[in-house]
Amino acid sequence: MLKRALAIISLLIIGYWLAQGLAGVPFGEDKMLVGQYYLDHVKEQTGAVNAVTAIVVNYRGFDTLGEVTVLFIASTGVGALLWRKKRERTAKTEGSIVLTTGTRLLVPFVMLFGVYIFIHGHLTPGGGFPGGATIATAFLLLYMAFITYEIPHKAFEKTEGIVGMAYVLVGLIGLAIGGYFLYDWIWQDWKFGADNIGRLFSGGFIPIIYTIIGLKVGTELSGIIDNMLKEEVSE
Amino acid sequence: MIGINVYLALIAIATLLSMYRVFRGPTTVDRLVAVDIMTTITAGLMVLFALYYERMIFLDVALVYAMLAFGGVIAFARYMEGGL
Amino acid sequence: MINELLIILFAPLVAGVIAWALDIRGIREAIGIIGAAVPLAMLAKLYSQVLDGAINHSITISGFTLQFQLNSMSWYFAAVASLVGLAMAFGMAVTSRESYEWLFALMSFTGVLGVFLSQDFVGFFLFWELMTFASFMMVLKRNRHESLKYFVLSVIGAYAMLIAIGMLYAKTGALDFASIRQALYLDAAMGTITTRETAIIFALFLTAFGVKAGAFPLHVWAPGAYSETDQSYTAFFSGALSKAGAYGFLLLYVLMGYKLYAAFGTFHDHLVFAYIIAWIGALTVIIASFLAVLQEDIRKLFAYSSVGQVGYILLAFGLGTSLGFAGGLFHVLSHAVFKGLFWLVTAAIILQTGKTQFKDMGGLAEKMPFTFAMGLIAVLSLAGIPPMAGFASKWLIYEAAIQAHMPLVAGAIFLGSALAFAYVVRFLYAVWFGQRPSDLEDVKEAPLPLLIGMAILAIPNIVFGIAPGIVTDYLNKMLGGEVVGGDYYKLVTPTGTYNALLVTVVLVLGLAIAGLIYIYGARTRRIPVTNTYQSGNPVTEEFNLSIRRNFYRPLAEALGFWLRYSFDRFYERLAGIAEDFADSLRQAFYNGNVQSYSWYLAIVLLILALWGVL
Amino acid sequence: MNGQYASLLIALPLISAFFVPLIKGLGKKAVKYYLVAITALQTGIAAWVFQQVYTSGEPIIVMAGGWKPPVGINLYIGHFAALFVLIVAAVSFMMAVFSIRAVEVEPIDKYAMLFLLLMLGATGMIATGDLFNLFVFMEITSITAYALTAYNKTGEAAEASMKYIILGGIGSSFFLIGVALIYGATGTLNMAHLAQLAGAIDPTVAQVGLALIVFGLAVEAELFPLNAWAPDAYQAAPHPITAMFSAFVVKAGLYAMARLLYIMQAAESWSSVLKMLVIMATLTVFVAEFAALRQRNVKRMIAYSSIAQIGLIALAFALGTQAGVDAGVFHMVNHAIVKALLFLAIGHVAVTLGGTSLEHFEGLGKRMPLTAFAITVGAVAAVGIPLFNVFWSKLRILLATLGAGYTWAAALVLIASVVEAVYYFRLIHTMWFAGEGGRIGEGVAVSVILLVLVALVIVIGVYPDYAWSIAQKAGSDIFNVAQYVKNVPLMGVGA
Amino acid sequence: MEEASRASKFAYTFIVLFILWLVVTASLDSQELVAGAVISLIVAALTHDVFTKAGLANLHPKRIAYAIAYIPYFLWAMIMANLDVAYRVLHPARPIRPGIVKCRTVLTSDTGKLALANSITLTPGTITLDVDEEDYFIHWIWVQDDVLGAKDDSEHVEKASEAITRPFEKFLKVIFG
Amino acid sequence: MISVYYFGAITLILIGLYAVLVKKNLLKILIGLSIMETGVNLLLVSVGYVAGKSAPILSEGIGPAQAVDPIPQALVLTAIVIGVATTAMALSVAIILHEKYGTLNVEEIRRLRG
Amino acid sequence: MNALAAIGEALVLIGTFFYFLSALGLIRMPDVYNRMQTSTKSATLGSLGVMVGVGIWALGTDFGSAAWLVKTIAIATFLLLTNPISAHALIRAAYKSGIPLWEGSVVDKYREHLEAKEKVAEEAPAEEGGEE
Ligand code: NA
Ligand code: NA
Repeated sequence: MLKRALAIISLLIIGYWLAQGLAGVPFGEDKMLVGQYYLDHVKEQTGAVNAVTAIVVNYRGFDTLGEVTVLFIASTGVGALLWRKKRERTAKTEGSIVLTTGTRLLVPFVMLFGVYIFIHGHLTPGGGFPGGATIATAFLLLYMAFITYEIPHKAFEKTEGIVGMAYVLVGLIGLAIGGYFLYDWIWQDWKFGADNIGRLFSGGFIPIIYTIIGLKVGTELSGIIDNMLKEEVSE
Repeated sequence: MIGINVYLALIAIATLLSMYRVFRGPTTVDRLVAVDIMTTITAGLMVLFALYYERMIFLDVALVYAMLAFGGVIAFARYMEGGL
Repeated sequence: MINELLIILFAPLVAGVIAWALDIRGIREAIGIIGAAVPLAMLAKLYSQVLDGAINHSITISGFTLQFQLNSMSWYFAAVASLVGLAMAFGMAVTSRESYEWLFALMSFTGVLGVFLSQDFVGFFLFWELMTFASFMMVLKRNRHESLKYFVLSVIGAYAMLIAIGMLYAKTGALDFASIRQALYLDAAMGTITTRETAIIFALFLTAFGVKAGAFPLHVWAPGAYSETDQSYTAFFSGALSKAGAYGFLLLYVLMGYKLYAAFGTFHDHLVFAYIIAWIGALTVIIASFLAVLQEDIRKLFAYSSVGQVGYILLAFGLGTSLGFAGGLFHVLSHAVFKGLFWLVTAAIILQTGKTQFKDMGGLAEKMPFTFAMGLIAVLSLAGIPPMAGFASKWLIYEAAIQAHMPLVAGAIFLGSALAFAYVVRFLYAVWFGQRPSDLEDVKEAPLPLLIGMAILAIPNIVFGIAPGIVTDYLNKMLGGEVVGGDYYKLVTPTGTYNALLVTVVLVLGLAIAGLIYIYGARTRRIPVTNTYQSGNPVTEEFNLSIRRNFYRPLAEALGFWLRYSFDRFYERLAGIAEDFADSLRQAFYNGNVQSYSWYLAIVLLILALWGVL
Repeated sequence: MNGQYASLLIALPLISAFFVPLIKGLGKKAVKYYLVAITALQTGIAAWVFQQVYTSGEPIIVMAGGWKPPVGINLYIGHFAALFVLIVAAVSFMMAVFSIRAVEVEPIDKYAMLFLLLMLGATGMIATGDLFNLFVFMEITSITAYALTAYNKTGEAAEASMKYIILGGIGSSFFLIGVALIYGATGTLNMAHLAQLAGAIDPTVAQVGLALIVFGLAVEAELFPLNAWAPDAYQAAPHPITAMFSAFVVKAGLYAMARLLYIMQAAESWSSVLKMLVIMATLTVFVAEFAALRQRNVKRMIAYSSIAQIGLIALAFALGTQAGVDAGVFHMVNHAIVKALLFLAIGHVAVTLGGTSLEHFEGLGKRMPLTAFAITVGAVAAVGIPLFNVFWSKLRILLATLGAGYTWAAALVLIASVVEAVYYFRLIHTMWFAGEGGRIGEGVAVSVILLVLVALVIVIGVYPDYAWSIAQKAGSDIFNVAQYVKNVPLMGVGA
Repeated sequence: MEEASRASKFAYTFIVLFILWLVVTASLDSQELVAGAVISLIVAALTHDVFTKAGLANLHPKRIAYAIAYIPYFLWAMIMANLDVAYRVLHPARPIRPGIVKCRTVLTSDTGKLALANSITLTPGTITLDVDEEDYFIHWIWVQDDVLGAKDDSEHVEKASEAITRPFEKFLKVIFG
Repeated sequence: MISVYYFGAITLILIGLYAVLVKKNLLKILIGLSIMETGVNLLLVSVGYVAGKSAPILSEGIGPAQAVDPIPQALVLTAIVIGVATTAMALSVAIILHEKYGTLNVEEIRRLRG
Repeated sequence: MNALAAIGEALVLIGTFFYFLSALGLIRMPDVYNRMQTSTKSATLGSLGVMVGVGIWALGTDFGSAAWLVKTIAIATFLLLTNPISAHALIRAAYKSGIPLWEGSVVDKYREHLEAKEKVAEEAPAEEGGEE
């Protein structure tokens, strides 16, 4: 009880302190500096209308490469930690026909929508991560509905690796062509899609990278789900 | 024109009531049901926001949200049912 | 081109590394001895040059400029150390069995030389640490507990010095002696360094040098460390390393003397800071001498004796007069040669008998005549019996104390001498004379290299005893004036005259008498030792007061009250408390509960918040 | 060659990590040798970058996507980064070699991936010139570290990892709040740009933001009392990983802290943040050394020692003087070598003899003389004995500390050093003068690495000038913010 | 129902997905159409086996016509259901008499059963608790008197099915079989 | 005067931290961490909000002058993924812990100490 | 203000009202089964109203297009398909996790069904054993 009281008092003081700091960063006021630059130049410099996407994939490409890496680490790490000689699902109850049938019907659509999300990343609020997460949701549903379901592990792992390499390769191609790692030669050199900004085939290499990320995130999250749902069984 | 405030008020009340059930329980499934309702309401709210901000692209967000929430609720429900 | 100073400095170390790496018996000894001989040879070669003017050399390492200088003072100390070092090498050729010892012994040799030659604090500290570390490694091998005691105290001293250096550096911006000296000289007038800061620096330096010199109450490491290593090495350890501490006290005068005077002033016409040093020396002399008397182990006896003898040096330096310095400096030499000699003799005894306790010995004079002769020279010198070097230096110190009007200090010298006499007599009788235990019948004379080592140290005892003027002449040059008058054989001070030559003549007679005592005395005293002091009481181990066993027990009982207060035990307690503290700290803080750990984070945030909010 | 190729430092570990799933079919051995090959290649690239930077004297500014800062994220590979990236790569290479012998727990392919990504994370943290990108690389590093800490899958490993995750999670969250505040106050994330704008930040925002950022990084940099995760993680992680933690992972956090501190130099309340850090750093040294004193588990003991040394570096950085920063960098280098040596040797003992408790070290001098010798050199160096590398940097740090007027800090550090000497020498005594045993084969590869590290310790100890001149250059890289800002080709944005 | 050929299933899946793509993008931009076709092809290739058993047979005009007719019918039922719910929620006495009843369906296809279950769940006071072969277990908020008064199990099933499943089955039987 | 969003963000952060400081169950602590992360993310986006401006997607009539700051949104995307990754790691560690210690009470998971 | 907008707004109003009802049901009903009865349906219908309402309303604005309606209907349809599935999964979870029916419940055919099944399952292994 004392501990709780102490915690609350401490936290209130810390909160007050944070609030004091935040008071110097007034809410809703324009504090943009670099942000405004992005808004002013995003279309002409990247061919994307979604400034967030342009920042994520293009201007701050290193962040995103890192982000992809983080998820890869999680997938690898979970795989490493939960690795056992033999592991199986241990769910006891079968999904009812309502769930299994619903899943059958939904899975293609969920996947399609996942792809839609990452393909349109430069135009809509989507992107590789929500897209990938949506795809993983399709696999999650399969796991939930069918207690014996398993993703094709080898294929998934290889996909993970290959698309990851593809991302880095895209960056290295940029280095070779434009002299900079992650240089968007599709937009900068080719000006591909310059005449139809706002339509699907635009945005330089953003859709390519988002496709890569989408696939990667989808496979990784699915792999994590797979790992989490299995338990060691004695042989 | 009744104005956005009425909808928002209704939605806010609904959310608060659901929140009450989330905290109150008493069973885990009760909380889950409340969460499920909240996600549905939130999806509606997102659609409303799309209209309010006059951005159609926000509709996609609502759909993604609905999908992810569905997956989550199913997973929890299956967990409660007897392990995953 | 390799500078001569660097050769002096690093010849031992390089030899040590080679000897260690080769590790071939015979060759390693040869290399070791050569390495140890090089400094002495080079110093001899540079003797006249040094008298003409200092030899300088500096190297820049890691952004620090290390300045070395061979001037009259550093030459003197280096020469003393090198002499003992060479003797040590000869001794070790017999007593040491592992290349490990060669490495560290010679490393400490380099360390000592570095301390004497450095003209800046970085080099000084570097070599100081090297010397400490190497000597520690020599002890670690035999006895972990004693070595750690030594090391911890040494390191505390070294770090105290480091803080003092840092403070000086922060105040003066310099690390080299010349600049610091200059800056402090100027500061004495301006007083930007407060008295408090000066006091702290002074205290830190006192601690640093006091530990190394074995000054009371920081001497507690010495008995253990001196005895728990190869005794040939102890010759160097006690003969040369402890001089680094003494040298430090001199350095205090050189660098800070004026500032210290300005900061603390005088007390009864005596410099306050010097007064402190003098009393530290006097206390060290008395306490260490008392304790030496009470020892039952040869090594322990000489260990305490060493502590006491260095006390003389400090006492002399603490007098703050030219004559005091001369006496102290002379005693640096004498103590090095007679105590080095003692240790080599001890090494020989232990090597040949395997014993260290008085109770296990006796009658060795017959079996090891040359060693005995050497031991006798050492005894005479230590006890301050003319015409040995030890007498000359003690006499000078005594004269200086009288001249400085410090009768109490002079009394300490006197008392110290009396006690020294008491314990050397015991050594003389218990080891060399009297009945020989049956298991010592097969003891042989010490091997030749060891004897050479002894000879190297015995000769100066006699030469500088008969002709102390050689030394005082040099010291006069060093101190820049006619501090001690007279000629080669005669020392003249404002209060007295000592004619060594005359005394030598007397001594010849004395020696003859000693010879008679030896020849006849040893034969007529063939009675069971245990019967000697029976006095009608049943003989029990406890009250068995022979010269070999508990000889000074009544003294110990008389001093019982004081002996209960042991700084040694005090430090041990302190160390124990520190370890317990460490344990509790560890268990309490790193308690394994991640929630506690989260609380630590929250508390830090809270502190940050409070500090921000308030 | 184009300096932009320095981006290979990031690209290579990434692409090779992604490649592992494709070769895992070739077996455990193949994966391990692959790891060695990649880290060797990375070392080569790092050496090339090092050579470029140190011969030209100019930093390499890698601009991802070709965007000039602050619009794009730039890597700033100046004297410090060039040096440290090389250390990261070289230590990784050594530990990759050691892993061949030391790591048997499955799945090796995942181990190899995580290993490479740990190296990547630290490299990125050191190289990046962007505040948020730093966060990303920091998370890469720490999440990899979480995974690797638990890699052995024992209860202890999981426990250690759990502690690491919870404390690291709190730290990174608050770090991010700090980033949000600083960003909100300046509108930029580029470090050089931030340095320019720092003076104009509202004092309260600057104080809260900077304090939070330092707080977050201090968790990573294991400063007292935020370091409770560290001994456990060090103890539980696979031996090669422990060496990497100590040699560069934690240091990357420490560097980041120093870099941001000096970047924000112009902010008000800067000096009070420094004071806070001095206190924390000093306590880190003090507490850690005492905690190591009676350890029976040698790996844990060395872990505490490592923490203490990190505290010493932090202290040097927190002094706010050029002398301090230079000394800190120098100590970083020395400590990296010594701790790589010690953890490698101790791991080697553990792998060979089956444990790291003190009993395993009895008679080590007779059983594994070379390893024992290496540990001895490492220990003697760590204590700060002259003619060994650490002496110079420790001395520099102490002089700098005293020079900055923190006498109490120096005194506490020195007291702690006495304690350090005691436990290290006890260990030495245990190895050489206690216990018996017959000789055991020590393995060529590990022995060679140990000898190389020993040689480095002694060479720098005897001839520190080169290392010191490098440390000085690297130190000014951190300290001289004006030069840093000048080196970054900032483009004008906004009005 | 017979399991359809692979090609048929694939074609059916592709068509459905492409239509969904059109709906989701809500655009007739040529670029979207091209991308949609490609993506639908890929997703269909991966999922057609999961998605359908009947394949193109599902696109029989009669089925589609019934499906279209079912929409208003169902929506109406659903609105009624909600008014009923509103009544129960808002009524101060909270008039409920819940229980789990058992119905039997004539539907055979999985999709049909799903549609029935969902329809039941969304309409008057009923939620499908479980489906076991042809048996539906339904939580009913107001168990009707005749069901409650049933003499035996078969009468119970008959009465319950009458009240709950029959109204939908008329359509669903045609649409899904 | 601080906005409701800031207030909400801080509240979430504090609630999360409270859970970490008080709850004994590891899963609850991890949930606390997640809540904290959510709060931080909310804070981050809130910082970029500009009153009266719309999402920084320059279509449907929104120009550079009508959009809010895009940077915080980009950052939050990354931060969210990082949070997910951390949570995934934490959960697998929790699984091992449960396997080895048979409990998720953090007071009982303390073999490593001192 | 045009007709489409008005219809749309009306639908939105109805939809949000059903949201409110749904949440109210969560509070008012005595146990989890009955809570589900009242809230799932209302929430789904509410969403239908809100979403389609928004679609129609958008048609009546200057920025709106048919795409709005198509998309909103798509979302509504998705919810119409998934909400009953989640409701089903939840009520099944409630039952299988052992939450008892409300004390006022009048019949439980499912329990009988499960018990019968269990009996069969208990006998089955014995038979198998006999055959082998
Ligand atoms: Na998400
Ligand atoms: Na739902």
